[in-house]
Amino acid sequence: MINLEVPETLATVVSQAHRAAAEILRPGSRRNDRAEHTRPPELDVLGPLADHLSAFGPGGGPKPANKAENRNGSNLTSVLGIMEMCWGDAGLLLSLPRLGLGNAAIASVANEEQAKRFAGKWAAMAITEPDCGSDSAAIRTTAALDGDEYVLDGEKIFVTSGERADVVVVWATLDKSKGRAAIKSFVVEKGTPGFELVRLEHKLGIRASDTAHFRLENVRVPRENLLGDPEIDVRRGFAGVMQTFDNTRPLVAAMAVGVARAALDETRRLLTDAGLTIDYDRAGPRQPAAVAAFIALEADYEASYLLTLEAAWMADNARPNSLPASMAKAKAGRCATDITLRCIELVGSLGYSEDSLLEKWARDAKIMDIFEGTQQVQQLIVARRLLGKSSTELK
Amino acid sequence: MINLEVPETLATVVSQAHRAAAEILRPGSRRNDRAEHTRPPELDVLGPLADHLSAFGPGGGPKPANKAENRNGSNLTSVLGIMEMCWGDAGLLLSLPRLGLGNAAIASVANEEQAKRFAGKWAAMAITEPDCGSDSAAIRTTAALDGDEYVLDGEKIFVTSGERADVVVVWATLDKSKGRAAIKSFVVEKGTPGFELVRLEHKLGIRASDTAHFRLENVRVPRENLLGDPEIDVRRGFAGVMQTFDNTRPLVAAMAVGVARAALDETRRLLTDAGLTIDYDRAGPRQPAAVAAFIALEADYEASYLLTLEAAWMADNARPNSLPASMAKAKAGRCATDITLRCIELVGSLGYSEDSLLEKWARDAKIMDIFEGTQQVQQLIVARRLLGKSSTELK
Amino acid sequence: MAVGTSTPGLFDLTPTEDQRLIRDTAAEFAAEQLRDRAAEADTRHGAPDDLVAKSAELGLTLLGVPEELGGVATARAAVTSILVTEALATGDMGLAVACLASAAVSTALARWGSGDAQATYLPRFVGADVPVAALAIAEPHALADPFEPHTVARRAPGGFVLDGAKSMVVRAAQAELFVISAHLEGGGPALFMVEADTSGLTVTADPAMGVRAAGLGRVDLTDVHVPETALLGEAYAECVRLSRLAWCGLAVGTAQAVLDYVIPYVNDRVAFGEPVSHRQGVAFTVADIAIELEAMRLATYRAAARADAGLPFAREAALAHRLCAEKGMRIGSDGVQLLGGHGYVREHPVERWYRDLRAVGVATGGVLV
Amino acid sequence: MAVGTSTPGLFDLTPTEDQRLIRDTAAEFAAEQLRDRAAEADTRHGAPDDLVAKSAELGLTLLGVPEELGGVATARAAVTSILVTEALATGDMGLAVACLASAAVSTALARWGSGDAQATYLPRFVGADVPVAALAIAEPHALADPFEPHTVARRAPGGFVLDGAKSMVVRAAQAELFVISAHLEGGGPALFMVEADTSGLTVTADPAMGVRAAGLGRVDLTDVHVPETALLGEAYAECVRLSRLAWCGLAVGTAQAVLDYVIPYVNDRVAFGEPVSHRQGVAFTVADIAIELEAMRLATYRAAARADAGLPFAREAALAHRLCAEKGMRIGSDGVQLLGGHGYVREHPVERWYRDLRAVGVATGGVLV
Repeated sequence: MINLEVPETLATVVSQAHRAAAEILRPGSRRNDRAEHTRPPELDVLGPLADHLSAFGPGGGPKPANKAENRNGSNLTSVLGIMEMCWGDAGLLLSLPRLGLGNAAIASVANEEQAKRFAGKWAAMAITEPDCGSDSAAIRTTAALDGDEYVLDGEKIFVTSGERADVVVVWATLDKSKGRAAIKSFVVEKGTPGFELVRLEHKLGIRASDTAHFRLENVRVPRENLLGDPEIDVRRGFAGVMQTFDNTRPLVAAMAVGVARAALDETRRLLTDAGLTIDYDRAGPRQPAAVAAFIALEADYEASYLLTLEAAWMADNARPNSLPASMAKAKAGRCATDITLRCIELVGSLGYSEDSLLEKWARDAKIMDIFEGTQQVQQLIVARRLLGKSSTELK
Repeated sequence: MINLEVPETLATVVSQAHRAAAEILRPGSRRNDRAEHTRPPELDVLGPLADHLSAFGPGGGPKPANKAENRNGSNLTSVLGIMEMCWGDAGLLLSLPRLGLGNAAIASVANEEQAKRFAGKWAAMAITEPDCGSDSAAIRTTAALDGDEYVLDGEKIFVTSGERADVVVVWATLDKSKGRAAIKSFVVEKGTPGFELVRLEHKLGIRASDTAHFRLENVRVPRENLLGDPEIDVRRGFAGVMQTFDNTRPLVAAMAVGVARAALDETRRLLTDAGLTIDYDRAGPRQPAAVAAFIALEADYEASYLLTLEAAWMADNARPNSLPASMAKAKAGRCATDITLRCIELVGSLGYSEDSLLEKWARDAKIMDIFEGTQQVQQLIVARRLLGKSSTELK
Repeated sequence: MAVGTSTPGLFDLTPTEDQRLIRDTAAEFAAEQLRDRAAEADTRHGAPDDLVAKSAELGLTLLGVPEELGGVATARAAVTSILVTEALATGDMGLAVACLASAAVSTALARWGSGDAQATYLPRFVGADVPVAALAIAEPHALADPFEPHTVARRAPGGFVLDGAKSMVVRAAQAELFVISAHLEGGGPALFMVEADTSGLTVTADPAMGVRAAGLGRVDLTDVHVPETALLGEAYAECVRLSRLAWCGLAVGTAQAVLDYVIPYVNDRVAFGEPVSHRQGVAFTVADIAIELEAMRLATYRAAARADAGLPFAREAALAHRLCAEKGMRIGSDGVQLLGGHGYVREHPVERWYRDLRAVGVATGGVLV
Repeated sequence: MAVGTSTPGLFDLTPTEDQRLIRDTAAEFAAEQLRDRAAEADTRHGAPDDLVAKSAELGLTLLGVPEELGGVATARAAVTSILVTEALATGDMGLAVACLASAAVSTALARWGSGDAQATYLPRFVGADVPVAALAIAEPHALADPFEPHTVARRAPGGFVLDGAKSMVVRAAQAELFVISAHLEGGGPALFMVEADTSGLTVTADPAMGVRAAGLGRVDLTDVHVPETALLGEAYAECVRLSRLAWCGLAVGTAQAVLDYVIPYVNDRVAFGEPVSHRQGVAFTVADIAIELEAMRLATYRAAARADAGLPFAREAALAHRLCAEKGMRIGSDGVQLLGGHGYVREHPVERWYRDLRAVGVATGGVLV
């Protein structure tokens, strides 16, 4: 039966996440934003919470026993939890120990031995290189088998939590001539000789989260640190990696939704304090411009929110969700930027000042439309599916 | 000295055009919209006016004697006149005798003998074919020299004023293998054997204007009816034809501006009658939503209007205006659609009814973003110029 | 916005078996009957009677009427009605509105009518020969607000006297019965049943930009007397919300038609040696249509499901309506744009969808879920 | 909108020789001095004094001051000021605002100051050692409207008493003199000169999202006494319009910087074997930046030229401001998007332009043309 409300069964998790967001994440938002590259003190408290949340992570939890049965499982729980946490602070959410993208990758493609060996490690993910953005097939970092070890050489940028994580999952190619199929991911322990932190980035937003730039020179890792299948299978080699993205896109969409809601909640408070009433029934040309604008922004929020829930719900019910995942990411990514920027304008100079968090959210939001596949990448994925086109036809 | 006002020297022409629009074009708008495919009775009155206007047509009038001297010439006059006329009725403006696109083409590329021979003829333009839209290089209509005549074969659609005009300027290729350079334009007199009107289109808007679909079977025209150079010059063959577009794009932009202004004027009247005040200084979040929306639409109107004047002014001053012409067409085309559609929504059901012309203008406006190069074609032209890309690099 | 409100039920996007059945039947009717006859009905400014009669066989007027009153509803049926409305609109919005007009009145009667009114009127709506009827809320003046109708109802001996004018009244010329909104003096806005042959009521054709197959008309009321029982119960705001939601359903169905039409078109159409769908400008437009459409649909379903569950839904209905009006219109405009010049001529239905989709931002009344 | 208002002059987009000269000088200063020092000033939340001093050598404070008062203006100089403002902003918006702050006050004094006020203050502004000064209009409360300041001025013996707070005050900590807007009891909004060391006036740093190099601060006024001569003449609305126009100039210059930066970037950046500029998604974004930018510029010039010609310009200033606030912000956002992840880090200036361009929609005061 069609119902788009959060079920009672998840209410507790959601309200716990909201409480953590309100009581732990939000209060330090401005401090952590100003103290870029300083480890947020909240991380110590958040470690245990993160471990609790990771039990609900995407791909985690039991699978549906019966295909016909409707499930509200770990994916839905994750996106709801993330929305609340990012309502608190997106930078801190991204810094949560052991909830890194690398952990998602390990969860998706590690074998049993690896899963056990890396359990409890905080894993960052290193994909992007100075000269490759969305084009992961252009990866130049190489991995060469030498005895029982792979030797990695290359350069990686935009590694979220790269400094704070215990290990980094590094994408590298076994053979540049074989394209995407030859790209594998390798777990590199921090402190491995030749694995050098070049710098931390100064960023527009999400400054509580560290973003690292690494150089790999003759970095040797045990051959058992290659995640998944070491063979180059041209037919399906890349599938495992892309699978990770199908799982993580709804999470990023959820982050965007959380930030957008933070801005809307604060703007609503300021508008109503200033004497305006948000009357949904009377929405029309005679109401104050700020109210009409607010409702239009809230409509885009609602769209982003529901697309995100849909993508997670489909994953919970073992339906292919690549299309809705990209739809959610595309819509939520662009709307979070629009909404947070417009909220500042509605409020005025007060919203532009560091006295308010509105300006921070407009800086944080912009990354949601960029990382884990830009707006353009999501549009390509959606368009290719709808039009039945390959990546060589629709580039 | 920077000044973006209409000069006194053109005030008379503009006010004449406005009077004609208000007294002749506008009153019959609804009648002509309903009576699609019927010759609007206004055309008889408008013939002489059109001849008067054509003296000011693009490319017409004296050239600047001195490059440094600032000129407000025939191009500026044309766009200002067209804005007023389309404020009256865009469909009728498009139906003005002897002001067809074909006339513009003849004015641009005809030799002296041709100019004389076709003087006073109303010339439509036939470019598009059932399987070619923006891609004029894909033209399949052929022209083969046979003795002193060219033999034309093919099919042409979207010929504005095709039924009412005296002659049709038909684009055809002398040699399909030679691409754009082999495309030439031929003047075909109505009544030439084999030149058959297949049908008139039923359209979303601009219904006062007839849009014809022709078939050409073994149509023989004198070889002197080929406009311009009969040689296939691969280096510059297409330039003459494209030149026509540089001249006509600002005119279409002006049409869009005129329709948009009609909608804004009417909406302003309705809003103020309903008790709202358009206060430009107090534009802000507390004013009524309809006023804020109106001012936002008017800003887009102002943008379209000024870009159009700029493109015309540059042509008057013999500066390359392909970039501003496409900018004006892109902006005015999309804004006219947005503005007219939004005006209906601001006004409500009254604006949706045939009792108001607002709904008609939203139908008329849409063609402005399509003909003479769609929005996408204009964006391509602008982007290629800015980025320094060829049409094979940026497709 | 506090933490999302919870309900006992799980999040679920699956219609019930019954809903699927009636939706599929409606979709079939739309594809087989409505689509082909849409162009002619648009030109004629009216729906063919036989088509509306055939649509009645789908049981449209029963959907919002409880079993005990002769209908089929076992509970509130906004979701079911939305699914049916959406399915019909994939065929044609104007014809869908014509087919659904009487159901708006039967639903209003069943929900808010007095026992007397239900006894008088409902039997015919649940019978074999459904009367033509229309829910009239919109008004023909600028900036009309459904919550401040200019049409007024004064109390008079034995009932009320109505004066004013209504616009966008569906099948106005054929209707036997109207449900009309008016400002009740000393109260607020309210709904009144008015029979078409009541003295002082006149109907004029009022063709509009789109939804022309619905045969829109204007109803003028001059000193129109109606009895006490003409007043429908206290649910004005709910009626406006549910009517706006019905327009959302129409927008979703029509936008779906646009998407389904443009996909093969841009794949088939070749320019510069390739299908035009190989260009990002075209492909991204198609992607955005699909994204906004899916969001319109989800927002509409959410509001309807909340209405059915008895939860507050003013916010959700307003947000769904904002999305459907704005993005729906953009989808209509992009549909034409994707076809270029071909989109501008009646040979293809996209020009009609452009005209129809503008209605969503201006219409209230006519349809109801 | 009747037929366009006519003026004797011809339509012309060519600056005068004098305008071209000063604009080019400003552009050179922007390219050679401002751009390189922008990132550090942004981080430090303040402009280097030497840089501001150097900018004074351009004669910025003379532009709006007539020759007879020691300036260079032979007529109203809104267009000239816009050209200079735009040119400086191509270097950096925050530093441009810092450099232009004192000029806003000298222009206000020259235009609306009494003879007394001009005699007291202007000589230093047209001298070698220009004092730091700021025009303060914005206020730190939600939905602030410059035409309804919450700061109030009461008449008191010998002058006025001011109470309230001002936000986004440029170089607030260094300023010696403020021109402050307040609601004059029994009148409307008005401007008052207040010296920084007046008792009851306190300054707090108030860093914001962007224009950080301008050293924005908050000024609180508690029972601040100023003399009769502190009141500037009757031109409040004009001042607000001309300040908004100055922000338009800043937006145009900054947006131009974005365009000039992204074009080589997207041409150089290779993905999937080709420059990313070969993709319509990228190329059309660049095209739209250029189109909207050109329109922002023309609308700003038109309003400024009308102001100089003594024509009404409230409408044109409002439309230019709407364009510059909205499209300017979109250009800032698209600039970051075109660089992808690289746009999000401070290595490239686009993230700063994103932050700066949001100011245009919220700021009034600080700059003036």
